[in-house]
Amino acid sequence: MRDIRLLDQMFLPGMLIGPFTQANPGLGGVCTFVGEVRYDEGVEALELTHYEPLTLPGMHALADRAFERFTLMGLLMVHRVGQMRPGEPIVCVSAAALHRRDAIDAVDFCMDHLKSAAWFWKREKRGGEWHWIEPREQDHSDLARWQS
Amino acid sequence: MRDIRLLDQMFLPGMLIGPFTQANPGLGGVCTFVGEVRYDEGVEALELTHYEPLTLPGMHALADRAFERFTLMGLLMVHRVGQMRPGEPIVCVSAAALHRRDAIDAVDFCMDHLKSAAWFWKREKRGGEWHWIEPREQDHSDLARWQS
Amino acid sequence: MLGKLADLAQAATIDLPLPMSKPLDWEGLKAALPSALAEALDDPRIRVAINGALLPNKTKLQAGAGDEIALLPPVSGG
Amino acid sequence: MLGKLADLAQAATIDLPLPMSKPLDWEGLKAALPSALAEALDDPRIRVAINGALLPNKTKLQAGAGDEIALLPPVSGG
Repeated sequence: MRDIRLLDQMFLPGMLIGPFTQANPGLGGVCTFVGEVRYDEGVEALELTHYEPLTLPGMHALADRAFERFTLMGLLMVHRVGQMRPGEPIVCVSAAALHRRDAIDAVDFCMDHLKSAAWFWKREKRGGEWHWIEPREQDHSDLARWQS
Repeated sequence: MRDIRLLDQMFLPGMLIGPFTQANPGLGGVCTFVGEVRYDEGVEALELTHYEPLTLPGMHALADRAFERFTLMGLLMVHRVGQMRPGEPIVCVSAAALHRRDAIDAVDFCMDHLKSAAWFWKREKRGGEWHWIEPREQDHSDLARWQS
Repeated sequence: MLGKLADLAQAATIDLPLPMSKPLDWEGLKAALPSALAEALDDPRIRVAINGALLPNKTKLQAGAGDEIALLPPVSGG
Repeated sequence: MLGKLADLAQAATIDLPLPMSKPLDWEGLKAALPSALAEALDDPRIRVAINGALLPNKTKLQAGAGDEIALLPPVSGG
């Protein structure tokens, strides 16, 4: 079961994960990561811009690589775009597998790639003004973990 | 927020994870692993025995180590004991943190230790007869990953 | 224009009036854009896509009328 | 007795009638148990706890009346 989506509206991860788990009967384990917009000092809102012709195909290509690399029964990858407020979910990745190692590593792999290599541009609103967010060094070192 | 439990009745992970996430406002990410009893060929039921005076204190000690090792806001660790049928959840570990690496690694760490070093004895019912399950080699190599 | 480049251009999209006679190349594109934006484009981290397809080498750009050129700064990730 | 050892003992718990005069040691424990179980206990992977506390060295066991001795085979994990 494979479910890859870009959403421009607020979503509730619990509403996705229940049906996803049900859709993979016989699984041994399911690992889920949900990222939320942090309440960073002074941040009023976050906006994610994407470039439709690249972003969604890029997420599908990432899912393809996860299915090749890990033994998975299902993969859910949902990402918000548009404006979000602190506390709102921004990403939800869930992987179902017979064995926990595949499920956990697939989520780790997808998150590292979504955070550093996916076609999203992020800006924050502070004091009423928007500021672009540069890529973080940590994201690149996270990605390098998968290059073997 | 720390919630460590042994349960002798069926539980629904979704009923735990929602309140757990709510109980850690300001989190950046929450990672959750749910393990279910697999539909292995011919397995009718699984039984987990524990030794109360060691098992729950052991889970608390593991939680202590996770809080020492990772920067966590919250940790949920719930484990079933008693008889379970295929498809039922057996374990749920959820970690909330400011950063995804801590949340994901803490879940990975707790699962590896629960699977190989926690005070549980497991047997399976096949063809009406119970059979004890020996520790798996994979579990020990998983554990060795954390020994640095 | 995505991300920061949209601010430099003061717009998310720009229509370039092109002569139909020859395709638009990299130098032609820069000449047609606001100078602040054109200068930024030489940053090797900036990628270019035509009609949704990334160019392996942006300086080999060849675009015709109706093509969508996307100027992509480094991603900040999800 | 936990896990497989409960099967060898054919019981989860056994009450040992002890003389109150001296504590039960490791050899005394084995002598008091069914022989199939006693033989299994020398496996170095088998740990022993008294009243919920693991013994660093089971052969140094000293138990009195009312103490709960737990015989713990290797865990199969959760």
